[in-house]
Amino acid sequence: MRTFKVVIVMLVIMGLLLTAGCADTEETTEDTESDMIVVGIMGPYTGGAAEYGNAAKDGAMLAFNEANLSNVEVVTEDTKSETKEAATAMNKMVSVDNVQAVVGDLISAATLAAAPIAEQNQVVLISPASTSTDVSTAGDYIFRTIPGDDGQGIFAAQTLSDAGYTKLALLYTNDQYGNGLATIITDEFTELGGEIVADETYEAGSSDMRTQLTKIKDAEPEALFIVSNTPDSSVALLRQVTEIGIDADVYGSEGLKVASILELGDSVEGVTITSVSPESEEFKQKYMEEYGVEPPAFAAQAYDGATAIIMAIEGGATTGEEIKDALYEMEFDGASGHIKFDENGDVAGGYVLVEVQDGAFVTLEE
Amino acid sequence: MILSCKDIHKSFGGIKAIQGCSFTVKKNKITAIIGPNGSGKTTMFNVISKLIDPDSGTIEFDGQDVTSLKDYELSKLGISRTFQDVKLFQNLTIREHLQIALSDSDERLLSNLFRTKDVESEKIQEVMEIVGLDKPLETYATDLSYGQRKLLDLAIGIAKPHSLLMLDEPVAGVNPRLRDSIKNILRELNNRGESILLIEHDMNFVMDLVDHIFVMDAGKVIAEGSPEEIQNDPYVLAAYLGNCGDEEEIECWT
Amino acid sequence: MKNEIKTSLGGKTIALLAQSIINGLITGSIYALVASGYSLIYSTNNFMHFAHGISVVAAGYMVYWLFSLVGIPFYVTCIITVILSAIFGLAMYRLIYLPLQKKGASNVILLIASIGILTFFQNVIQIAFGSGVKLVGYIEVSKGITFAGVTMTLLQIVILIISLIIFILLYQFMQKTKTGRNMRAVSNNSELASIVGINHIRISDISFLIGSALAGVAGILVALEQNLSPFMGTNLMIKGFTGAVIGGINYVPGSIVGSFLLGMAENLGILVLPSGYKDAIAFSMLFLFLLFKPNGILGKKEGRFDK
Amino acid sequence: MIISAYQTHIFILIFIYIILAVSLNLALGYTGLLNLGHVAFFGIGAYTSALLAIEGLPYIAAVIIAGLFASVFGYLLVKATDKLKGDYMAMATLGFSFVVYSLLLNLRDITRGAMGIPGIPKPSILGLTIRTNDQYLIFVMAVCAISVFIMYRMVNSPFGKLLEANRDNAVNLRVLGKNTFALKYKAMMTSAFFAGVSGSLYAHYITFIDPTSFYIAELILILTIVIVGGLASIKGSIVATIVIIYVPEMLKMLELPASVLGPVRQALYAMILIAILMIRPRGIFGKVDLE
Repeated sequence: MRTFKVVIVMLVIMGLLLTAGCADTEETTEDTESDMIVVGIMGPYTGGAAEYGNAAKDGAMLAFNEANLSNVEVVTEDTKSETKEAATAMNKMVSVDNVQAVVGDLISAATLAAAPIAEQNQVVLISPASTSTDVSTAGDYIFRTIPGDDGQGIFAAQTLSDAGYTKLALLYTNDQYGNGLATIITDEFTELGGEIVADETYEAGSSDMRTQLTKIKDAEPEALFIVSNTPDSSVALLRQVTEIGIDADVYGSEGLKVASILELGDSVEGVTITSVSPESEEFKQKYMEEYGVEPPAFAAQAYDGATAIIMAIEGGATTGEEIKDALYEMEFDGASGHIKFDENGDVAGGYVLVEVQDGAFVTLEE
Repeated sequence: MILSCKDIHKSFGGIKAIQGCSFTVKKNKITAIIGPNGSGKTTMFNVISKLIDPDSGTIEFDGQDVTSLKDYELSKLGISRTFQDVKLFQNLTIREHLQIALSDSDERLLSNLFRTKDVESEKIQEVMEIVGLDKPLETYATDLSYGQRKLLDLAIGIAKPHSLLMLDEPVAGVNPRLRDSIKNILRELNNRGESILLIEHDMNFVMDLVDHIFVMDAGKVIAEGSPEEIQNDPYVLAAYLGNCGDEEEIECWT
Repeated sequence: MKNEIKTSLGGKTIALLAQSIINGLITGSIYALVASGYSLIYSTNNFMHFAHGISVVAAGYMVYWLFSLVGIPFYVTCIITVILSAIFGLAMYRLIYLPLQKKGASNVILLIASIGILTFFQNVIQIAFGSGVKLVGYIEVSKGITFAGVTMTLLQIVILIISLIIFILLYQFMQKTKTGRNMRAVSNNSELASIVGINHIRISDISFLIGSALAGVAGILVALEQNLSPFMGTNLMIKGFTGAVIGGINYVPGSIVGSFLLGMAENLGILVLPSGYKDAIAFSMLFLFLLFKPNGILGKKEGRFDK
Repeated sequence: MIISAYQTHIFILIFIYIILAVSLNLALGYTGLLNLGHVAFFGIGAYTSALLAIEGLPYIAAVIIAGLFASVFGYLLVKATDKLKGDYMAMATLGFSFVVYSLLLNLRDITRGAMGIPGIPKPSILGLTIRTNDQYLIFVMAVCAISVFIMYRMVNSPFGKLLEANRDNAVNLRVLGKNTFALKYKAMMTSAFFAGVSGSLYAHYITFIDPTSFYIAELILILTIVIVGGLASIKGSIVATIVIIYVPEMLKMLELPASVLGPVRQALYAMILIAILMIRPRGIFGKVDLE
């Protein structure tokens, strides 16, 4: 008997919540009747990757504010870098807000969790930062404005090899991004005749890598390549590189390009980052005007993702499907470089080297 | 002979709680262990019911060496015991307590999934009448008074299938009226043929109840015999009662 | 030249080993600062105060705010921070834990409440200071001092010395003062302690005050040695907790020893194993210690049922 | 379908977490095992089922093996921690969660480590493939109903009373001739089995898993559900699952400036949690206390 009561209580509560939910959807359907196209932005705004998440959100918002389309409404969702939260946020935006396209998520795991939902509901998902090779094959509606790990990995290996290094040490975060990129660099660099003399990892978000660095120092590499995607770890480890006294030249991936590391002052001078092609001067100006800081990593990519959606809408697309079709057709020079989506929704992207000079990120000319 | 302990030793760290304790309990008799606090009575009880493993010595129950058995295995062989500080199952009802005591099949997970629970009600009624606990069966243990809990604990001990009933200070802290009725219950049980072993430090309570007494001190049995023999044993009197002055000799043990 | 200095030692060099031991000591001292306050609070209150991690983070941000933003002299900042941390800890006890205890909440409930507090303040800090990494910048980052092949920064030496001084003071306090003895009495046997007239709430007050003041010191040193982000509290707490358990969570000197041991084990362990196993080493130690030596290295015997 | 896809998604999560919470309550609330390793069973179930299904095993087999595999770990955990007192058992099982997480992360050959497992197939039962979320909702609802019913019968059976007796006073129960170790491992294995099943449901629903899905955040979530609902109350766990999963979603309906939206919501959530505990320190339907 008590089970029965429990079930009844449960159903009543669910019924109530259900009506609340339906009321919400009705409202949004009214919105669509008035020709509003809803676009979402999602990413980690709390948790270890929040700094990147907020940068990407700012970048995308910049594009929407500029375009100022009367028929576009923007909603944001926090995904805390968690896969379940990403799936929930995606579902919420799809059915409550009735979005047609979303800029997000950053972490590959979150993008991969949200992708099936976007795909099934015919909603475009453009990630500004997920570089996992798995994202390429996640579906027709899944795009990204950042080239995949293979692109950056090959570029990094090539650069290091061209610079004449033969002994390379790798230090990377033990997550999807770090492992993915490290594997490709290792393969490529050994193919080019180099040797990986140290292969060390650390937990994302940890701030003590001294022994990893000690092992690296002991291996006497000519260059050290760092893959990091949480700012606190980036700062901590660059600092410890100096403190431990590693003589090797320090290189790093995209994730190191975050304003916080500049606060380390002299010790990060000369750190070289393999960055996807730099944001255009124009974008840099706009971003600095709006937010008062240099655009951090992924801001330009998010801006371009948003721009691509805006262009599709301006071209008359109103549904996710139409936006998707428009995206495969379009080609433009965005803030992060030339954007043309291939059949996987990936961009080719160009890479450049960015060096820290006099406390600022300076793009090196090819 | 239902129970016999031979040369039990047990120490905790440096403290020797039991040092070579031996005694036997006869069938259909009430046997008491008396002795001052700290003499090792309760430790001995815990050793017999295997809550504590002895360092050395053997325990025989019903002619079988049970020294190496686990506590619950021994209990299944037919030892039932109560505790001095009654700790029941706070969140269970009287009925559930007695069902647990009576049932021998409730440990099976799958076969119990769809069983209705009300099977032992006759036996439950019977035990409740024996101990004279006049409370609705659905009362939770937390809602009972101390005396009622003592009775429920006794009822559980009786309900559990057993051939030896071990009671750890059954009347500690209860009022005189309840004390008398517990004494009567024990007599009644003995008349039905129960073998009972009890710990008590109140000599008056055991003198006209039990058949045989063991006196323990400092982890050893120092004397044994019928109540009369113990009362008149000069060794016991001299060594223990004598120390306490002339009056209130027995009370000083409490 | 370099190759001459190196002496082979199972494929590793002595310099590498020595440096790793030093790394272990530095890591251990940070863990120990977190663990000592944590286990002080645990020993007298017997519940897991996971919000201790946020006391450390809050102290770090306080330094950042007072010193880097407001511009109060550094030593004054430190004093204010330690005092405010102590008050912060006391407030948590008085406003959250004590009312819950008075309503008969069990220790598990208090654990959940402490996680709630941790989450709340993490987010408040993020709202106030943003999600970015903050550096206090009191000390310029530079290459450490190399001595006999081992590199250490001045700050790290200072941290080690400060931790040692604090641990000695703490030990003296626990052993020599009346309050300290009362605290030990409560942690040994709280029932008996209340029978002999020790006021449990007062002892808890003091343990939260001192424990959180220690968190304040830890926060200052973490802010100087590493950097600040709103979400670092969880990580610090997990490692501090692990160190405390290994050494004996109920006994402050034990938890300090355990933390150093943990720091050493992590750093020496990854000389042999791939560095991805760093956390795995810590957690396996935690698990194995609880199974086979639940009272830790120095803790009092109480983790297991007596048999 | 009459409900929106978002509602469907939330309901699916709720049903999955009901199984998870009720099964934790079985060990924690009813049996008195302070188990903070439940999230590890959840993860073991998810990984086992996902990997087997990708290998081509039928879904039914995968989910059952996932449950059984988790319950083997349940047995080992009880066996290992049997002699530990409450708090220490809590810490040891917390350590177990951490160890399992580290293993999922580092056994790359089996689990793909941090890369996670994408493209987990949707379940297919007796030739019927579950494609849409609406179908999945019906499926999890059925599994949830069966699981909760079994656990409900269990705690109300004579066996269940023994579990509660064990929580209240294990020594007393042993002198009544009950093998408390057997009781504990049976309870823990059942608990772990259902945690494994819910892990499988989770993996095949989200279709992507990685080790971070089975770490502290998740552990805190399920522990919170059980505590807020009340120990030894299945009803409490069900209601609390709905509340705890719904509150953050409700907070999403708040109009907040985008710059502080994440942290403000989480701070509010933490406040609501503390408030519930302050008002009802034993949880919404809890009567029972652990030592």
